[in-house]
Amino acid sequence: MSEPIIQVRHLSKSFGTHVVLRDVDFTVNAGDVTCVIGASGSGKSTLLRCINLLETPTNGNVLFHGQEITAKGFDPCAYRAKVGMVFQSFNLFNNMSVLDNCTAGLRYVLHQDKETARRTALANLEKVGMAPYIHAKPRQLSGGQKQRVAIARALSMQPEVLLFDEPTSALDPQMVGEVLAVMRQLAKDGLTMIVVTHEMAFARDVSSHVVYMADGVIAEEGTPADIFEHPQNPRTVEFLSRFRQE
Amino acid sequence: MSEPIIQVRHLSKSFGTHVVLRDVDFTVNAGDVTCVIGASGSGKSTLLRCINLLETPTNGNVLFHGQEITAKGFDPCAYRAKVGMVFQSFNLFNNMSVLDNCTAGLRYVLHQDKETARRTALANLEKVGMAPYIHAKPRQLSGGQKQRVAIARALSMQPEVLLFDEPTSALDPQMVGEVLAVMRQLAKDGLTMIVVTHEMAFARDVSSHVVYMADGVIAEEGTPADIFEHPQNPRTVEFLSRFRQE
Amino acid sequence: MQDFFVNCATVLQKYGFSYLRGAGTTLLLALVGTFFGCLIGFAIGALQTIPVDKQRDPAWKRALIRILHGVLRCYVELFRGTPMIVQAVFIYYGLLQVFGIKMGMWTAGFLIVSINTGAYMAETVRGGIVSIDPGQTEGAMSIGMTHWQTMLHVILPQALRNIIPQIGNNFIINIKDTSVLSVISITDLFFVHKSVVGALYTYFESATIVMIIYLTMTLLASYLLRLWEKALDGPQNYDLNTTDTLAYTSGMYNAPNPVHEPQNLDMKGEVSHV
Amino acid sequence: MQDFFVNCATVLQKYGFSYLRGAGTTLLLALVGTFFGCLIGFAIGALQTIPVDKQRDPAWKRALIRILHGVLRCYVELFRGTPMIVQAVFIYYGLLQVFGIKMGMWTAGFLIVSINTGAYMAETVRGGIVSIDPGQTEGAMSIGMTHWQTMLHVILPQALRNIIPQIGNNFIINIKDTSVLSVISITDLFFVHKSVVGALYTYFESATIVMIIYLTMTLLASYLLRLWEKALDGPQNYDLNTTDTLAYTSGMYNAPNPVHEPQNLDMKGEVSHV
Amino acid sequence: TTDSTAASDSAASTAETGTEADTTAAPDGDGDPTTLTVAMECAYAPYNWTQSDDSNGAVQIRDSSDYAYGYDVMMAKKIAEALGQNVQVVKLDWDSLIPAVMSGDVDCVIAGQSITSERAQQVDFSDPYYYASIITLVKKDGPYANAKSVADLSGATCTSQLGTIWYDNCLPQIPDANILPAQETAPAMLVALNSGACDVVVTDRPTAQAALVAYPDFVALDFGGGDEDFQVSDEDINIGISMKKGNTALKDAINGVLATMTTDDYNTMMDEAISVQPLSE
Ligand SMILES: Nc1ncnc2c1ncn2[C@@H]1O[C@H](COP(=O)(O)OP(=O)(O)OP(=O)(O)O)[C@@H](O)[C@H]1O
Ligand SMILES: Nc1ncnc2c1ncn2[C@@H]1O[C@H](COP(=O)(O)OP(=O)(O)OP(=O)(O)O)[C@@H](O)[C@H]1O
Ligand SMILES: [Mg+2]
Ligand SMILES: [Mg+2]
Repeated sequence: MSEPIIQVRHLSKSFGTHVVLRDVDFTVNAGDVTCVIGASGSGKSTLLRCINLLETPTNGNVLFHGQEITAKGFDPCAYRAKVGMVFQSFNLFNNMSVLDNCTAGLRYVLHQDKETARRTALANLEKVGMAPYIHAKPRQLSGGQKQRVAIARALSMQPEVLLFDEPTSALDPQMVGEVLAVMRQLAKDGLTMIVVTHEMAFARDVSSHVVYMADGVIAEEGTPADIFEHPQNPRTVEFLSRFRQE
Repeated sequence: MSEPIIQVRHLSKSFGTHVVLRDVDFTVNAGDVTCVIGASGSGKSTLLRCINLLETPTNGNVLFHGQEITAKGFDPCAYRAKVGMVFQSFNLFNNMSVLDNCTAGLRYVLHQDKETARRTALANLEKVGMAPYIHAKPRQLSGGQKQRVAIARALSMQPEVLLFDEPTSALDPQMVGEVLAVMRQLAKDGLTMIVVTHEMAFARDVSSHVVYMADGVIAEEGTPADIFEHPQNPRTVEFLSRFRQE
Repeated sequence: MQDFFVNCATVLQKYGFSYLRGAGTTLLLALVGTFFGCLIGFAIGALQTIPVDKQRDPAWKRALIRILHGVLRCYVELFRGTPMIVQAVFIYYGLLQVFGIKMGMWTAGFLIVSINTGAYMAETVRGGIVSIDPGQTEGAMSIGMTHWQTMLHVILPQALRNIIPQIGNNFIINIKDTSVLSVISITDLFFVHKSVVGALYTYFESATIVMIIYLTMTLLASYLLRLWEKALDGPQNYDLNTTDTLAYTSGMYNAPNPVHEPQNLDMKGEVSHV
Repeated sequence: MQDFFVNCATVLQKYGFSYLRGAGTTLLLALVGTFFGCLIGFAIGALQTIPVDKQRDPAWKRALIRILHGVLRCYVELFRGTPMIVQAVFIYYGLLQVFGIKMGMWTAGFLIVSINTGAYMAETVRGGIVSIDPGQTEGAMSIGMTHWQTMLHVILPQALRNIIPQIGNNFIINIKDTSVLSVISITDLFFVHKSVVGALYTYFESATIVMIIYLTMTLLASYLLRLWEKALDGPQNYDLNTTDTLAYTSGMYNAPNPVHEPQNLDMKGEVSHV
Repeated sequence: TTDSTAASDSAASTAETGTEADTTAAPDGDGDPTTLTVAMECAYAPYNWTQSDDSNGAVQIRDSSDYAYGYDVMMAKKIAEALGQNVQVVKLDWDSLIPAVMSGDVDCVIAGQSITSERAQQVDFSDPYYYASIITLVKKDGPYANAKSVADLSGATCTSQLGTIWYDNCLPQIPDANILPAQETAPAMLVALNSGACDVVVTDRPTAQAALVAYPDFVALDFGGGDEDFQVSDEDINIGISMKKGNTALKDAINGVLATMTTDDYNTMMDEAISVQPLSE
C-alpha cells in the first residue's frame, strides 16, 4: 500500500505577480487519506486544481504513478477519469438532471451502457441521500443537496484517487457525519483521497497524513498526531487553537 | 427592544407539487438573533428567500414592522435596502471588483457619494480581512474570500435586519471564529439577525431564539437553552446528537 | 384606398400561386440554410475552443491547431465580410466560367446560404460559449471528458439555450436575405414581388401582400422558437423519485422523508468527536 | 488574367473616388444604425424583463406592463419580419404619398437602419440577459436595487460582454444591408458597384474591388470588437491593495500577510466553544 | 459632406437658386415647378450611367458628387430646356422608381421603361421616346452563333431582364426554350451568358452594343424584323417616360417636346450616347 500514487514536486503557481503556491512538495501513497488544512485563501483549492490539471503549474510538477502529468504526450482525460474531483463550488452540469450528472461520466467517458451507469449512479446517490431527487435539475436543489450530488458524481466514476475540496461545507452536522462516514468507508476500501477540509475532527481521525498550508507554502505536515497533538509551527498552533480548545 | 420587526405568519411555499415550507410561523423582535437550523433541504434558504421577497410565498405572509410585505403598494426595493441578505452562493456581482461590489448599494441605492461609500465599504471589508483584495474580481477569489466579501457587502448597507444564509460555510475554523465575532459584535450593537447556520455553537451561544426546521415545518423552536439542553422533539434530539455529544 | 384593395385582388388573382411558390422556395432555403448554418456554427465554436497546452501538446499539434484556427477565422471573416449576392455570383458563375464546374442552382443556393449562416453562427456560438460559466467546463473535464464530449454534452446544450433568440434572428435574416439568390435564377418570394411590380407597376399592393406573407412566416418561426425555448428550459418543478430506486441497502443514509427514522445510529459513535 | 487587372485599374481610375464615398456612406449608416440599434435593443431588453408581482402590483400597473410588452413584441416582430427595403419604401414614399410628409433621405436612412437593428438587437439582448445567472439579479435585488439599477449596473454590463460577438455580426450585417437604402437614393458602396457595372459591364472586376473594401471594413470592425472584448474581460490578475486602507483599527481581524501576527488573541476566549 | 441636414436642404436650396421659370403654368409632379426631377438607375449604359465628372454635359446627381449621363439624361435635358426648367437627376434603385413617381418624390421616370397596357393602369406614359429593336446575344463559340432565325434558337437555355418585353414576350417564342428566371439587371444577364449558365439572351440594340464592347466573345444576332424575328407589336418595343397617374399637364408638356423629334433624331441621340459611354473609352 505504500507505492506513491501522487507526488507533488516543488509546485509553484502564480497568477500574475500574485504567488499563490510556493514550492509545495508532498507525496501521497496508495490508500492514503491526505487532509489539506489551512486558512481561507492559502491556496488549497489551487493545489487541488493543479493536481487535477485544471491549472497549469508555473513551476515544478506532479507525478502520477511516477509519470509527469505535464509531460508531452500525457493524456489528461484518461488521467482525470482516474483522479476524480469534488469542487468547492460543485460545478454540476446545469443542463442535466441529478441522475444524468452522475451517469454522464460513466456513459460518455467509461462507455458503460445506460442501465449499468444508472445502477452505479443510483447506488452512489443513495449513499448521500439524494436518490429521491434524481429528476431535479441543479438549480432546483438546495446548497447541501448540490454538494451531495457533486460527491455522488465523483464517486460514480470509481476513480483511483479522489480530490475533495471542502466536501461538507454546505452540510448540516448530521449530514456531515453521514458523508464523512461514507468517506471513511471509502478510505477503508483503499481509495486514495486528498481532502481539503475545515472539519478538523475528520482530519484528525481519518487521515493518514495532514498538510497545513499557510500563504501558499506548506507550513507544516505530518501524521495527524504530529499536527494535532504537537504542532511545531506557531502558525499551526494558532490556526488549530480554536479546535484544540474543545 | 421587544417590538416585533419581522413576523412570519403561516408561511407556505411549494414548487409545483413539492411542498417546501408548510405553515411556518415565528416572530423576530428588534435586536433578536434568530438562528435557523435544520437538515440539508429542509427549507431554510427558501424561508430566508421568502422573507427577502425573492420568492413569492404560496400562502401566508410576512410582516415587516407590522406591514404585510406582499401587500399592494409595498415598496420591495426600500424594504430590501433595510433587510440585507448574505446568500449561500454569495451572488457577488461578477462584473465588479470587490470594492465596487460593496459600494454599489451605497452609491446607487442610498445615493452616497463615492468617497463616503468607499470608506464604509473599506471598513467592512477590513472587518472580514478582505481589504487587501479590493481590486480583485469575484472569479479571482477563493471560496472563503467570496463569502467574506458577500458579508461585507451586506454589512456595508447598514441594514436594520440582516439575513445570513450559512455565512461561514466556506471558512476555516480560525476565520469562522473571526466572522462569528464580528456578528456577535453586530448583535451587541442591536442589529436584528436571522442566521441560517450549521455552526451549532454559534446558535447556542449568540442567538436569542433558535428555530429548528425539518422537512419544511418548524419542528421545534425556543431559546437556545430549550433547544440545546432540553430538546422535546425526537428529531431535534437526533439532529443535535452529534453536536451535543461533544 | 378602394383602388388599393381592388389592385391587391387583381395582383393576387393573377400571381397568387407565384407568391405561394416563392414563399415555399424562400422557406426551404431559409430552413436548410439555417439548419446547416447552425451545424457549421456549432462545429466551429467547438473547434475554436480546443484547448492548447504549451507543455503537454507536441509542437506539431499546436501548429495544426493554430493553422486550423487561422483557416476558421478566414472562413468566418471572408463569408461574413462580403455580400452574399457577390459570393453567389462568384461561386455560381465564377466557377462555371473559370473551371467549367456547373453546379445545380439549388445546390449552389443551399451551399451559399449555409456557409453564410455558418459564418455568422460561428460568432454567435462563440458568444454563447463565452457566456457559460467556466465551472461547467471544469466539471466536465474533472470526470475525464474530452474537449468534444464536454462541448457536446455540457457546453453546447447550455449555449444553445442562450442563443435560440439569435438563431431566430438568423432564420429570419435568411428568410429575407435569400432574395439575393435571384442572381442565380432562384425565384424566391421577393423575386416574385419584383416580377409582379415589373409587370404591373403595383408596388404598394404587391409589397403589402409580400409583407404579410413574410410576417406570417416570421411570426410562425418566432412562435415555434419560443416553444422550443420553453421546452429546453424543462419543467419548472421536479418530481420526487419514490419508485425508481435500487435494492441497495448499505446501512447508509436513506432518503429523507417525513417519517424518517435513522437506520444508521450504529455509526454515530464513530463520528461523534466534533 | 492580365485583362482582369487592367480592367480593375481602369475601374478604379474612373470610379475610385465614388467607391470611397460609397464606403464612407456605408460606414456612417452602419455605425449610426448599430449604435442606436444597440441602445434600442438594450432598452427593450430591460423593459421586457420588468418583473410583475401578481399580489403587490396594482392592476393598472400590470395592465400597463402587459400592453408595453405587447407593443414591444409588435415592434420587434414587425420590423424583424419584413424586408428593410420594403420598409424603406413605405416609410419614405408611403409617408410622402399618403400624408405628404417629406423626410430627408438621411433622416429616413438612419431611422430605418436603427429601428431595424433595434428589432434584432432586442432579441439578441434577450438572449444575453437569459444567459446571466439569476443569482446576479438576486444579489442586486437583495441590496435594494430597483429593476433599472439592476439592469444598468449588474445585468446589462455582463450581458454586453456575452453579446459583443453578436454586435459584431449585426454591425457587419448593417454594413451590407444598408445597400437597400439605394431605394431612397442613398448611394452606398454597393450602389456604386451597381452603377459601375451598369456603366462598364465589368462585373467581376468591380465585385472584387467592392469585396476588398467590404473586407477591409469588416476586418477592422472585428479587430476592434475583439480588443473591446479583451478590455471588458479586464486584467487576468489583480494587485493586492496594500496602501489604500482606512485608518480603521477595530481590534478585528487584519489582512493576512506572510508575517501575520494575530492582534486579536483577546477575542479567542470568546469564540472557543466549538 | 454627407450631413443629413445639408442633404435634406438641398432640394429647397435648388428651388431658391433656380432660374425664374413660369412658375404658375409649369407642369410639375413633385411640388417644385422650377425643376424637372427625373428618376433613373444611373446604372444602365447607354440609357443612363454614373460618371465621376461633368464631361459631355453630364448632370450632377441629387445628393451626390457623381454625375449622370446617357440617352435618358440627354432626353431629360432636352425636355427641361423646352419647359424652361432645371434638370435634376435622382439616382434610385430599380425597385423604387415606381414608388418615387407615384408618391410625388420625382416628376417623372426616364429609365428605358417599356410601355404596356398593364403598367399604364398605374402610371401615365408619355409617347415613346425611343424605339428599341430586339437583338439576340450569343457566344461566338457557342452552338447558336450562326442562328438566322428565332427557330434556329430552338432548345436554347435563355434568359433576359426582369420586367422587360424581351423576357415576357420574346423568350417564349423560342421553340422548346429552357427559360431561366429573369435577371434583375443587364450586367447580371451578361455575366450569366458569359459564364455559360445560359446560351442566349435577348435584349435591345443599345444594350447589345454596349455588351459587345465589354464582352468581345459575344455576337449580336439581328433577325431583321421580319417573319424570322421575334413577333412583337409596335407598342411593345416602345419605351416611354412615366409620371404620376393623372398628371396630364406634365404628360402633355413632354409629349409636346417629343412631338418635335423624329425617329432619326432618337437614333442620332442614341448613337451619341453610345459613343460617349464610359465603356467606349
Ligand atoms: N484566477 C485567479 N486569478 C488570480 N488570483 C487567484 C485566482 N484564483 C485564485 N486566486 C487567488 O489565489 C489565492 C488562493 O486561492 P484558493 O482558491 O486556492 O484558496 P483556498 O485555500 O482554497 O481558500 P478557501 O478555503 O477560501 O477556498 C487566493 O488569494 C485567490 O485570491
Ligand atoms: N426552484 C426550485 N424548484 C423546485 N424545488 C426547489 C427549488 N428551490 C429549492 N427547492 C427545493 O426546496 C427544498 C428546500 O430547499 P432549501 O434551499 O430551502 O434548503 P435548505 O434548508 O437551505 O438546505 P441547505 O442546508 O442544503 O442549503 C429542497 O428540497 C429543494 O430541492
Ligand atoms: Mg478553496
Ligand atoms: Mg440553503
